[in-house]
Amino acid sequence: MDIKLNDDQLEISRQARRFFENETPMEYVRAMFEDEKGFTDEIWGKMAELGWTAMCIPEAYDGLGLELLDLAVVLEEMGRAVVPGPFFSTVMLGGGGLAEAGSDAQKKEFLPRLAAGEIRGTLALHEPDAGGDLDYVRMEAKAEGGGFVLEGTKVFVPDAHVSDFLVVPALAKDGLTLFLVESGASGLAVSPLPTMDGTRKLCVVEFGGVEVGRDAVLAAPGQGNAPLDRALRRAQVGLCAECVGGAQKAMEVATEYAQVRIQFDQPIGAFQAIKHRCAQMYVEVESARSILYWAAWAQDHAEEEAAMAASVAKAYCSEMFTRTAASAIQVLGGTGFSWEHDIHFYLKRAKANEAALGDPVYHRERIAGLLAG
Amino acid sequence: MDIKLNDDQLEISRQARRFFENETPMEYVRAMFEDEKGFTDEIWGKMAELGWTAMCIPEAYDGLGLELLDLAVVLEEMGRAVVPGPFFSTVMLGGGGLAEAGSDAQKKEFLPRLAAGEIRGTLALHEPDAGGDLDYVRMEAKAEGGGFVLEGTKVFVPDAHVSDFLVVPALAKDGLTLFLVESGASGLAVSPLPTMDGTRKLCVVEFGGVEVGRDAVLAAPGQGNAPLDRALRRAQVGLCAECVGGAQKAMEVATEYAQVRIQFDQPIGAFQAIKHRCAQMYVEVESARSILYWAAWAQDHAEEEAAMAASVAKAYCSEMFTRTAASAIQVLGGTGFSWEHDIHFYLKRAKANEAALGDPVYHRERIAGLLAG
Amino acid sequence: MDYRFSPEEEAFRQEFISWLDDNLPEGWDPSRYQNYPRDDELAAAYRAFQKRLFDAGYAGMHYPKEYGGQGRGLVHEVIVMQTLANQCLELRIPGVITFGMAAPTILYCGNEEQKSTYIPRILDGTHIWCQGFSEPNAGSDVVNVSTRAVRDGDHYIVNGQKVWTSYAHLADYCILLVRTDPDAKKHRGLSYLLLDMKLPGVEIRPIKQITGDADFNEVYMEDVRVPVSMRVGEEGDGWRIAITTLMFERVLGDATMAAAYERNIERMTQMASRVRRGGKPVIENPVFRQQLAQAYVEVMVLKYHGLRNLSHQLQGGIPGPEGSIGKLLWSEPNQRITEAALAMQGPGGQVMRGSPWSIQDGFWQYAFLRAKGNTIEAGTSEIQRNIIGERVLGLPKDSSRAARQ
Amino acid sequence: MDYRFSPEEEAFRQEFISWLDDNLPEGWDPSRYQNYPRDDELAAAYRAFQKRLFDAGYAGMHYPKEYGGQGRGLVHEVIVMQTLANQCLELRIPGVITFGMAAPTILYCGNEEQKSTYIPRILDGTHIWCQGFSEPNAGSDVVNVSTRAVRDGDHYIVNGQKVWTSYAHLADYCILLVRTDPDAKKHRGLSYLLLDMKLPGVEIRPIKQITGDADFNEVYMEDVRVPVSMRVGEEGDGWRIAITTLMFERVLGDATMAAAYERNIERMTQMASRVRRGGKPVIENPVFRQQLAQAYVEVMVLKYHGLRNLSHQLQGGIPGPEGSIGKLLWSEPNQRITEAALAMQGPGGQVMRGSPWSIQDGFWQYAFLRAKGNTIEAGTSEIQRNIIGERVLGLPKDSSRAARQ
Repeated sequence: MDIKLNDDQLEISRQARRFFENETPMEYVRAMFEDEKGFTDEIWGKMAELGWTAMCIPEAYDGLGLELLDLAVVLEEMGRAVVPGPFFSTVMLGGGGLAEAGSDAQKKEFLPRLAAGEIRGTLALHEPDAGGDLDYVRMEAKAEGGGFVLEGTKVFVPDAHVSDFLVVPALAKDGLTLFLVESGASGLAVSPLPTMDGTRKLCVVEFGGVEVGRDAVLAAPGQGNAPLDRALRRAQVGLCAECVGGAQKAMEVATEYAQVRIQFDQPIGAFQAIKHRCAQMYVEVESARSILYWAAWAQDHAEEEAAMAASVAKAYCSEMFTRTAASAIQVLGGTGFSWEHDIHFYLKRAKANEAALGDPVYHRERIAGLLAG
Repeated sequence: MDIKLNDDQLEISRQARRFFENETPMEYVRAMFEDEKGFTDEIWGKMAELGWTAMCIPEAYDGLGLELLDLAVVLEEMGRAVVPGPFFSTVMLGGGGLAEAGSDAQKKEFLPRLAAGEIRGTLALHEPDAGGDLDYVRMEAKAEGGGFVLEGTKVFVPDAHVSDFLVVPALAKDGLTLFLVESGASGLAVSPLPTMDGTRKLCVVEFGGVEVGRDAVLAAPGQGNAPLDRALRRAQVGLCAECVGGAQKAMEVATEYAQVRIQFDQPIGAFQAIKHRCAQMYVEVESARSILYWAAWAQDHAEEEAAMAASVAKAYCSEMFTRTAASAIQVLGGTGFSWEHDIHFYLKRAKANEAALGDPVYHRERIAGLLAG
Repeated sequence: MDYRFSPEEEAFRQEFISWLDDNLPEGWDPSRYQNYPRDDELAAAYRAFQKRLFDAGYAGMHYPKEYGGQGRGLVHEVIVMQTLANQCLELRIPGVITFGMAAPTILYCGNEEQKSTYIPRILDGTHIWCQGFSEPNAGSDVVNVSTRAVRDGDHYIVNGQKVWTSYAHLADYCILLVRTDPDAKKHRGLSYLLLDMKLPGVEIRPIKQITGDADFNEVYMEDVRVPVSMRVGEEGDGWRIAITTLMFERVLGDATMAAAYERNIERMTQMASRVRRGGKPVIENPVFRQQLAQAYVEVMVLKYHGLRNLSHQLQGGIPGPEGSIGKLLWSEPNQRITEAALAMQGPGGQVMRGSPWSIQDGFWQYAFLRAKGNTIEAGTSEIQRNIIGERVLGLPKDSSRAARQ
Repeated sequence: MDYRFSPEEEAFRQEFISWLDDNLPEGWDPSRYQNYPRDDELAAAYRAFQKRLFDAGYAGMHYPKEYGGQGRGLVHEVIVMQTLANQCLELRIPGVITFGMAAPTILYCGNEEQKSTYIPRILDGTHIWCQGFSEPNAGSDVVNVSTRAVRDGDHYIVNGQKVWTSYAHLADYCILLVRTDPDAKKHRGLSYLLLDMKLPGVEIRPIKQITGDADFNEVYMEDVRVPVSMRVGEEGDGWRIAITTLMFERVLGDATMAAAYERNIERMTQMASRVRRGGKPVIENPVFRQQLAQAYVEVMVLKYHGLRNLSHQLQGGIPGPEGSIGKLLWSEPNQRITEAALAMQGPGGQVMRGSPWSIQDGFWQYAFLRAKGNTIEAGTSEIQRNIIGERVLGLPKDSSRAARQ
């Protein structure tokens, strides 16, 4: 038993924190929040240079072959700094989907470029009637000629506007199938949505009879569930890492404010209403971190508990982040309600993460299903 | 608009409080909590003498013809003093069922004696597979000869062991039907259950082929739903009155303790953790009282909102009582956890009231149904 | 006990509802949560609509006729307020401080000249007022006011800074709490002024909130000369005026919120019938049905607790510190209700207004963010619980605050 | 990172599980929540079972061999504790104070004679210990001890009263916090004694709890003569000893609770499959599925947070005030979990043990009531949050408590 970050992970963490402090300060976040594209090529390039886009890609495809936990360490720091941009989508959704479902040839074609930061990808999963339910996929993939025709609408697709390819679950005759659709495909229309959290853009992707060849099939027809599920679980854990990092920062900001803000001639942190609120944030952030480590470890090392761990983590960490960010606003008072203070970016990211990749109600239902056997 | 107790109601309230302080002090409650029967004939007689058993019975049947709100005032005081015994069952369940569903002849036969305190009745509604769902009635009433045969089991029947009659919902060929079964009926077996709240005994009632005549039919076959629903709504509101009274007392006990208990050289009520807890109890008790008054008034004066009001009140007041009693225990600390202190009787009554007559999940589902139209 | 309006009151209500049907501004669209996204348009619409109410005899129902009011009772005022909150809350927003604080303070504590000058112009929509109480170091510790007013002949010279001054950029006047005696104990040295926002030395800077809007402002005052005639009450009497007059109007505020929230429950029910989850309307999902019902329960608590308080006051009862309950009953539930609404929408809850994919024009997204201020503004939840704990339940102050008295 | 036991540890765990299968007391019924409703029977069963553990080499895994322990690591202790908590928690209950507080205090702070006398007799089940810290006026304010110990030659004369002394009526010895110097500042005048419960002048009165059981007691001491040799550490050192030694054992307590709660989730899942609502198993109801899942989530938080702490300590980390998290993570969730279990049962949740209509032998009814003490005993939730706020996050003490220091 050895439940702590190892020296390499601690170094990755320190490096990431330094990088985000220097390269993506809040001025950058604010600019990108309003920016249509949502990131700069410069920052993207530097992140790729540091090897972060390559971390979880197998060495056979020019990746670093590291574990999810190593990546989670970076994502925790990204959450702490509410870093904007398509890193999560590319690495966890597009890259993750491809890595789990692709054939060797497909991986050879895409993963090395993804590892190098040359291309970006995402996952087009949600359909308009799905709501928070991740299992609802109804878009049809009609077999035609040697390939398939995709017709329908996917919504809330992260960063599709800057992606080079989409992993697209759809129903073929034999069942759930994953397709790789390149963004130049004819009949594909991507339009960004005005969302609450401007640091991770969501798009509507319309498939107006998009024709794809046999080689675009990632998982064989009817075989899409297992790899999709694995990719989603890893992505859910990745999102939890962001949540823990973001909540940690929110807690620190609130606690520091409670130490310096004077009301009634003493720091407000001396009042139990504030003190106990801060203590509760600490309890929950540390709890979430404990769950996160387990869930990240389980994806790589304990397949039998990986699904449960991912859902427990997603249900707990995402709600915890929302509670902590909201609680920080209450401690900060009027200051926390202003746009000028940074805390609202955390609340918005928290709500986005809560809703993404299966909401808490979905994951609790999943947990109950696993318990009920 | 005139939302306050009138002078008569205030006088009823004062009188009830005096009575319970003098006649049913906590020593009485403690004795009856352990007692098999659960009350003394002496107290029962005095309560009947005060006219409380007659309050909501129409004057035509020797009652006082008062409104539910008048009775609620007494029930609030009964809740405040966690008065044990079958008053609630007799007045709200047995009496209520009879008053709503009975024919003039049936009412003439039973209500005057009930008003005088000479007989007691209850409602045998719950079936073993119903859980917190009030609408689940499956016991069959087979037509045989001129009458019916009842076969099956009813559970969690309040005070059946000391009741002279039971109102029994069962399914006849035409639908839900209410029967009046006298406790001497052949084939009827009543056995008390060991329950958490010893101040309101619950029983299992087994119907081993109980034969009843046509004259035992309260609501005509298939016509049972409406009167049962009306009786239940009134009873739910009655239970809310108990909850408000009980929670009021729990709040007062906690607040008084917070004023005198010294820790760290000051009354614990000076600490915000305790002060804000007491404040929250006050907020919720007063809120519940406001809802209670509306719900009680609506049963007599606003049929169009009576069902909604009863469910809103039952969902809110019963959970509020549980929260308040538990919160009082936390303020009282170890003292509150001891049998010697009276507060635990309030927690136990709160849980009993929460579960009785449709639990909060049931009532919220009902509210949603009314909203969804 | 009776929850119904009297026949006369009910007739008045019906009359007002049908008047309102015909008199909402041209192009008013009840399905939009904002008909006037721009503040200046909203202020203009407010003024015009208030004038229309005034002309029709619906402005200031419970204000004396001599100041332009209708000389009716509080019930009639509640009827108007609730109906407006239910039908066109947006149009009332610029008047929240004007009617909730400025007008009652002037009416109950102002002198004859102040009353006859300002109340008619409030009622007819001419003037919008804002409130200058909060300062950077006077948040929950409201009496910690450091804006100074120094007497200079028949003027005060005012210097200082106020924050969270809602609609200051639209306002004509400001009710201002200032320190006239720096040596007196904290709350004793305060006075209450009426400030003309157009005076030289008044500078307004908007504060953008987490919603992206800028409803609030910082107000800087540099050597602003306010005539002594603009002081309400005596010098040093500012704190008493600030806290007491408000209590009488609180029932109106609670009733307004309850009416607005009832409307929101209808909105939520419609939304849950349209939005789908797993292919089925959310309203068919038992988990979210519980949340919808709980939201409704909390609104009913606000409504019926508010009515009970109103009735108490109608019968001559004096509102006291227990009024803090009302603040808690509209602020905290609103956070829970808007959270529940977003939860029902799943990832669709991320979409703000302005897209074909927006749900109900982005109402709940705005409401969710805005609600985060509810437990902070107008006295934080912590302060309300202090008030209830100490002034209603009689629990002792903590020793640090006790030592200040 | 690795959450697995090493192959050697896992082998030990399997070995212990199969040993336990063969060595539970005769007639042990895992479906009952109480095999020994009578305290004296429970104490006897505890002693016998502890002796069996001792004889088999499973007692005191991480205690030195010289005092009868096994000289293994904390992991082995955790393995034993968790397995026992999962299989037969009831049999461990009389030993909670004995192993959680008395033994580690004696081991880390006792002198050689104390260690060699008492630890072996704890490990082999001969002695049960109780704890005398709380007093009527020393609840959350733990240092407010007024039980006096006055030196008289080589004895202390002890006078005073302790409350909430769990299992005092079954205990042979008591760890006792007494005031030896009434003039020193509150926490400095305390000393730590080992009290033989059979000494003349010790009187025990049971305290019945809300569950109806009497696991706790008041202990009255009148002129009790305690040899000075029974003092642990120096005079005046009592407070330091009381708070520091406990922290090292806390990870064991958290691990035990997590194992017990995991068992409870299994119990809840079974219950929800059997109990019906509206004719259908509760487990098919989406609303209660959410509650079951949430209960599981909270247990996983306790489990994995506990393991992380344990791992930290295994690697030489020093446990600190952040250990207060563990207390909050087992006490507050247990209240929510037992509430949820009762909710699933509807009105059937009213039935206590002892009836054919009891659900799971009344386990949840007892557990619900007992859980109300969880946020009070062993430091209230309020005290835990003070500790975290002040000692972990560095927030200032409130001025009244700060003034005492």
